[in-house]
Amino acid sequence: MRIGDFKETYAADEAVFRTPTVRFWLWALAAALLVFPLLAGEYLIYMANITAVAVVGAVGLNLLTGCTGLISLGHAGFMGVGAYTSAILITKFGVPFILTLPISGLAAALCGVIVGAPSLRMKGLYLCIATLAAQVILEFTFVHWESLTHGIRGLNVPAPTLFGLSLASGPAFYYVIMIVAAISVTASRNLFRTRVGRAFIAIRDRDISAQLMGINLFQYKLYAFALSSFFAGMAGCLMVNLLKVVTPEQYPLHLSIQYLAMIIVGGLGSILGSILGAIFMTIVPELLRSALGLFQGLDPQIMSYLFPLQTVIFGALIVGFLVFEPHGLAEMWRRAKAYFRLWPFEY
Amino acid sequence: MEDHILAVNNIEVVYNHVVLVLKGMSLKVPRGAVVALLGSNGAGKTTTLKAISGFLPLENGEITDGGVDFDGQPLKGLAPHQIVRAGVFQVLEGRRVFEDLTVEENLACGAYTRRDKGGVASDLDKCFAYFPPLKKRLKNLAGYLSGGEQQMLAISRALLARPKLMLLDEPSLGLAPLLVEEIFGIIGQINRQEGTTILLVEQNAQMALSVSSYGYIMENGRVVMDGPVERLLADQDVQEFYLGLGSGGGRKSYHEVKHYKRRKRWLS
Amino acid sequence: EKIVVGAGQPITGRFAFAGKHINDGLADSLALANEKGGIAGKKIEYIFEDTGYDTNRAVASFKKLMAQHKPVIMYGESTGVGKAMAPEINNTYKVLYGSTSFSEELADRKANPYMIVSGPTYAQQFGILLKYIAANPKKKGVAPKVAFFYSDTEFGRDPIPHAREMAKKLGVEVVAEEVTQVGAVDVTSQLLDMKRKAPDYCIFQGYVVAPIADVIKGARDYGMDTTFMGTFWTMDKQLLDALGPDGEGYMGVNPYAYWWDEDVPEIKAIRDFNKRNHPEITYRPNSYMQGWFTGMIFVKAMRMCAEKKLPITGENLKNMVPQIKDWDTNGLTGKVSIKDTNSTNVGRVYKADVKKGIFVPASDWIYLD
Amino acid sequence: MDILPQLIVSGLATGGVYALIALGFVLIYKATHIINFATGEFMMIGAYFCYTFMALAGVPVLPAFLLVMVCAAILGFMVERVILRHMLGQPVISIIMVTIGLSSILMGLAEIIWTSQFKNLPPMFPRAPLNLGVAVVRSNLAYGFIISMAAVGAFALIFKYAKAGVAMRATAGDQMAAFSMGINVKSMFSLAWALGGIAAALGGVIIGAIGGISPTLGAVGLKIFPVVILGGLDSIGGAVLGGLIIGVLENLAGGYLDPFFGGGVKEVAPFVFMVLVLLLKPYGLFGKEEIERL
Amino acid sequence: MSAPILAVENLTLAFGGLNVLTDVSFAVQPGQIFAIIGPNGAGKTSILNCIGGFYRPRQGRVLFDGQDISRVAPDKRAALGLARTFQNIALFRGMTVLDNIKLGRHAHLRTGLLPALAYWGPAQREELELRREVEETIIDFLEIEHIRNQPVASLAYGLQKRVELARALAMRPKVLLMDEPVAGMNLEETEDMARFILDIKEERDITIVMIEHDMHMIMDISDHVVVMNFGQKIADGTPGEVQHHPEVIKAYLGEKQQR
Ligand SMILES: Nc1ncnc2c1ncn2[C@@H]1O[C@H](COP(=O)(O)OP(=O)(O)OP(=O)(O)O)[C@@H](O)[C@H]1O
Ligand SMILES: Nc1ncnc2c1ncn2[C@@H]1O[C@H](COP(=O)(O)OP(=O)(O)OP(=O)(O)O)[C@@H](O)[C@H]1O
Ligand SMILES: [Mg+2]
Ligand SMILES: [Mg+2]
Repeated sequence: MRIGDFKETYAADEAVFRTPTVRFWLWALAAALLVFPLLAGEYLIYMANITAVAVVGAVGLNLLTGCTGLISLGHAGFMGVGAYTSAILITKFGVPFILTLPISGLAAALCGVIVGAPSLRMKGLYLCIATLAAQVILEFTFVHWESLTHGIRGLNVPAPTLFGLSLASGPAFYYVIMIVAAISVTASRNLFRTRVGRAFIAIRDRDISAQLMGINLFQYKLYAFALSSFFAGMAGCLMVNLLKVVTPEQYPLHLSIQYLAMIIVGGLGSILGSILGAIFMTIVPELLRSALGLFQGLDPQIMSYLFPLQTVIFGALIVGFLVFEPHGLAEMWRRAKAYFRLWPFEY
Repeated sequence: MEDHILAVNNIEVVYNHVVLVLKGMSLKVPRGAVVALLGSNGAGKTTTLKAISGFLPLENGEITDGGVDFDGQPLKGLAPHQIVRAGVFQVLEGRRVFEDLTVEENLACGAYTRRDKGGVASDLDKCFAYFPPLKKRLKNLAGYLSGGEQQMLAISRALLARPKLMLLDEPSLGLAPLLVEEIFGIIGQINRQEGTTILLVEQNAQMALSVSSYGYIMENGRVVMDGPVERLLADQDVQEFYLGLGSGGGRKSYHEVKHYKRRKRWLS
Repeated sequence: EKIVVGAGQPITGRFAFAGKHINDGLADSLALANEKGGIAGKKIEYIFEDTGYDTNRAVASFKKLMAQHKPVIMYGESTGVGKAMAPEINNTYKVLYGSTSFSEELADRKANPYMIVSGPTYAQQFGILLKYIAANPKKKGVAPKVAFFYSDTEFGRDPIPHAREMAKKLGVEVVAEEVTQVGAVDVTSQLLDMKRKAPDYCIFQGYVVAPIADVIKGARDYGMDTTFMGTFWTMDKQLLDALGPDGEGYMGVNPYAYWWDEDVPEIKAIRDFNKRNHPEITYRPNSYMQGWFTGMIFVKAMRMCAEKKLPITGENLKNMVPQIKDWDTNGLTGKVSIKDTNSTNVGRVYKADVKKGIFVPASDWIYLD
Repeated sequence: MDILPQLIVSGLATGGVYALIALGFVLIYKATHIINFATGEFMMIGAYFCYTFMALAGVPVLPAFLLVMVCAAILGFMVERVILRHMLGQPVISIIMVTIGLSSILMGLAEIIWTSQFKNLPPMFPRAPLNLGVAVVRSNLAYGFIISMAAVGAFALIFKYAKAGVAMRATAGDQMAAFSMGINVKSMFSLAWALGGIAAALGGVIIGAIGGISPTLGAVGLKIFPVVILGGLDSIGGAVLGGLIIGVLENLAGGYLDPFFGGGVKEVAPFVFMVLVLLLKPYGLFGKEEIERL
Repeated sequence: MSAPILAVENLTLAFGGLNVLTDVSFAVQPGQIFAIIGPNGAGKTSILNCIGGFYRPRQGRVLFDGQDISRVAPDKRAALGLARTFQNIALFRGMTVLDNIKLGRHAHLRTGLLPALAYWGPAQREELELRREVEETIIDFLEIEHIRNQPVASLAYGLQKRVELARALAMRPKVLLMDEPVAGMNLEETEDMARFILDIKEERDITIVMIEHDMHMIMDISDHVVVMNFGQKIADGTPGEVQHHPEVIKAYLGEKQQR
């Protein structure tokens, strides 16, 4: 139990992880992530992989939507741009996987900037629907720019290698993904300790007065779009190299919506929320499915009526969450922590 | 016994189940009178009005003790729109006009509960007589009106509802001196001509007391002082802390304000 | 001891209309094999999960089933999943893999030796139809004109490049290609374009019901006399119900016999099985037959292994597939010989009998070479 | 035959149906400022109601339509009561997400109740196409258009002349102030959702009559976004005009551009057009500019 | 007379058919407390909006420190040294008091996007320096230490106004534009605010342009007053002068104010 902690310097007060306890848990988490693939099987590693990719994507979307207040329905499209960039560079130009990672990010960022350019004039829902248009147009492009994307059949990529080492196995690629995820999280955490992050939040809260405070709205909205789609592009690149195939149908509007759900269920504008949301949205459907697997013995006839229940339960979970805990998992986590910190002196 | 149209009896109000804001607040408003409710920022004046008009549940507040009687009937359990229909109309703090409706539509909302078309039309003419600028801007969006024009609109809406009791929350907020004078003049006029009872919450104590017959002073969730206006005006503390008069009786200058000055807290 | 067959089925989501029946068919077919004593005394255990027609989930489900149950055969939902799993199936898992997809790519034995398509691929289905068209021109001596009408999806576009080539080879002229979204509301622009080009035949691909019924009715309204044709998914009873009297003349290719073909021995077996195990069932659609037939192929491969006294492993099963020759499927399909692709390249052209609301054969089994 | 008039006429007919669905969306937006991403699913459920009454219970067309409207109103009402009322005052995006969750629930329920099999509505309109001389309009579209326009007209009248119209808009603007006017805010919300539900359900029935119904019918709902954005989110007239424009535009793109791009243009054209319009007019053709003051 | 630090020349502004400002000119001398008064809707806030760049006047110029800034973007004007508080509080409600104040310094900080992501070297040093300065020169001055880590949304009205002032001070302004700083405040809070304004002028050499309806305060602390009515300037002079200007009395003050 801690009574309170007093800081002697401003530097200590500005630190991200302010107490030894927090730092201890962080190291423990890092160690756990490190040994995880040695203990887990293929399936769990795969789940960890797609969850971590989702974390990268969700952190990106939260920068734009949660922190800067620009709702985007085009996130999956930007992920697709990243995925295709990586696949094309690898298959047509033989670029090593690791180099395609930043390039995919940049390609997606470029698209993000183009989509974001009108954001100075378009506001709120109008902008949101414009990003929906971007999603539709990007999907169309993936299908119809056949010379580059192979149309609807998509592109297959070989197993990625790093400095001659094969990353084909789940565990090897797992470390790559985890490192990217860790960097993404740290970088966006840093962002909010500086003027750039503050400017994002100011724009979300009240963009016109932000401008009168000296923030160049156009520049910062573009920054937000660029950064967010940069993360999306990297997530797409990781995804294509994980699945080793990219097709237009992998990046539909539905996926954009899923990412939105992640950051909302997790907590808008919270980095911890992005992480929790990504975990929730990836793991929960899987758990629901496993739960239904318990009925495996039943007649397939009856089971097939049970399955749509997943869709209902999943929808109900999202709705229930927002009705009962509108600030998301991050807020629940904060309250739980506060409770334990004061324990046993709760009042 | 005097005829009271409104009686607030010893109410306690809690926000979010934790913050106790009113701690045994009571007041009475005689039928046909103008009563002023004064008090420093955060004393709970607005909360008192909301407790009367039934808005507390909208802000996660509730009356945990005591009750409000209007016209002899308890208001407990009525939804806000039913309280309006019963004849209590609140002009909200900060005007709260419907920004993306036109002035005309805003006025129509004021008359929403009324069925008599003719009566509304003649009341509308009265509003234009009280507030000529409104007539010119009937088709404009209310959001583009200046602060004073919005306040006029807010009071006009109340007039059009023809309530028995009008609750006014800081009508002078942000208004030019001349307009403040006018508005208070009109408040007095409405009270006299239409016979509307008015409960007035104000920061501008001087003005408020000039139109009222009785006053309450709130501090920290309860009434610390009340009485007929003449008595309040004569009180030393009221003079210093609400009317800004120096010890000599004249107004003191802001240049003379000390960095460390005496801060008044009524002991209660 | 048991032989495990695993499946990730699209029981919910966009493909649920078929996924549910495919799952039933596959489960029943394997159950019947068990009733008959299983494979060399071993029972088959069928374990399935719902994948919701979502690649990420399907891959997860695949890995989970492999880790938990070590199946020798897997069944999966879409072409996309097949492609995503291909490298790992080839290198790591080495299981025989069937799927709902009739995609050409998955039937390519060189690239995907473990994968099998349980019917002719879409391209082959187009081949069968084009062959029929070439043999039945509307006007004697004039090259027949066809239109392709397909959805802007993987499913819709899959056979088109092949179909174009095949048409050229067979002397059939492709005069129009119309593309729509799956649930398109208004197809007037496509209809008008077709009207201008006046094809003798029009082949649908990549739809289930919408907008086919609407196109056919519209063609009647605009006074066109094109004969409309479909491939596997559009050859079910529900389309005839949607068309009503406008269904007159509709035809298409189906690799399997129908539920109402009671004189076909395998259909009789299917109906018997259902009467015993699911007495409430009155009809089983096309996709059930697909699932059932997939089960038959799996059992066939397992039996072949058993006959050769080989252990039943994915590796061995995959080697059996190309050896299937002149396999009599009891009339459910024509005689099956697996040739250069891992698919069955036989189907039949059926046409609508509007009065009875069923499809009746318009040709014998047509084999491609 | 010249296809241009034909494309325009059938585009207008389809556009009328889009307008009706968009109206369901706009009604809810106007009164509650909620973006209903479940509009498509309301359509889908509406179509299934119709199927249930007509195909399963054998109710004739007109009573069936009435029943559908009643059921749709109840559905809208319930959704508002049970779910959205709790979301008052939450950020837009959370509310958007709730409607997305809602769409998932409705879709799952439809699969459970009516299964994922395709269903067909019994024929409800005379089969013969309407011949306008320059163009032939197919019967489903023609009657769909007529029903849509009638419904749109009725809603517009309700909004324009009934006090409820102004009250609904007031409610959307500032709930507490609306209460203070004596407006029963909660019943305004219920009313808006019930009306929105009816409009969407009617649209769903028309679309279901054209192409058959399945739980994924709601995907058409996506089309309403270009429509309402063009028209401006809160304008009834805008929704109608937006619907007609998008209907025609789609058909022209389909007729003249599809052959060059290998198909699919018909589907993206509305979105491309919408973006172009937004670049010139950031609030759509008829949308009101948001009031921004300091 | 020295050169004006801020001047507007012939400002004209209209929305649709509505003339909001007509040919307004005035000049503010360095070190003044300069008041703009006038009836509601006279166009006072609109003048500040034109000076700050939120409105583009139809005609006329804004001169700041001798430079014509009419074509300069609002954010650049802020960087030049124009700070502002708002009539209806415009704090960033999702941020703490401290972050709101730090945000004021935005235009004077240098950290770019990439250094921000790394939070390394200069980026970190800049933030720590900012924190120290904000604490020592602003938070301390305005006596808001106790609330520095609270989210602004939960603060009482008077404190929010004070945080807004703090944020404006963090912008290192040469001229501070204040729109109704004491509206809605009680006497005590008004006295505090008056004291702060005088201190800012006297100790920090910041010129203040202020809109206010509280006549006592205007008369007591301002050096120069401009009176607006219907978008036009109707008087310009010392408080004493305008107080007795007949047009001002008629349009704005009313008879009672004249004692
Ligand atoms: N919705 C709410 N939730 C929690 N606390 C509230 C809420 N509304 C008001 N309060 C608190 O209740 C107290 C009284 O507020 P109230 O608005 O009634 O004061 P007031 O006398 O009207 O002040 P002012 O002069 O500033 O208008 C304040 O401390 C305020 O912070
Ligand atoms: N963006 C705008 N669009 C249309 N009209 C506007 C706009 N901004 C201001 N106005 C109008 O210009 C006039 C002047 O407004 P302004 O806000 O400058 O007044 P003000 O002098 O600050 O009044 P107050 O003392 O009430 O704040 C008002 O009539 C207002 O309706
Ligand atoms: Mg108050
Ligand atoms: Mg103003």
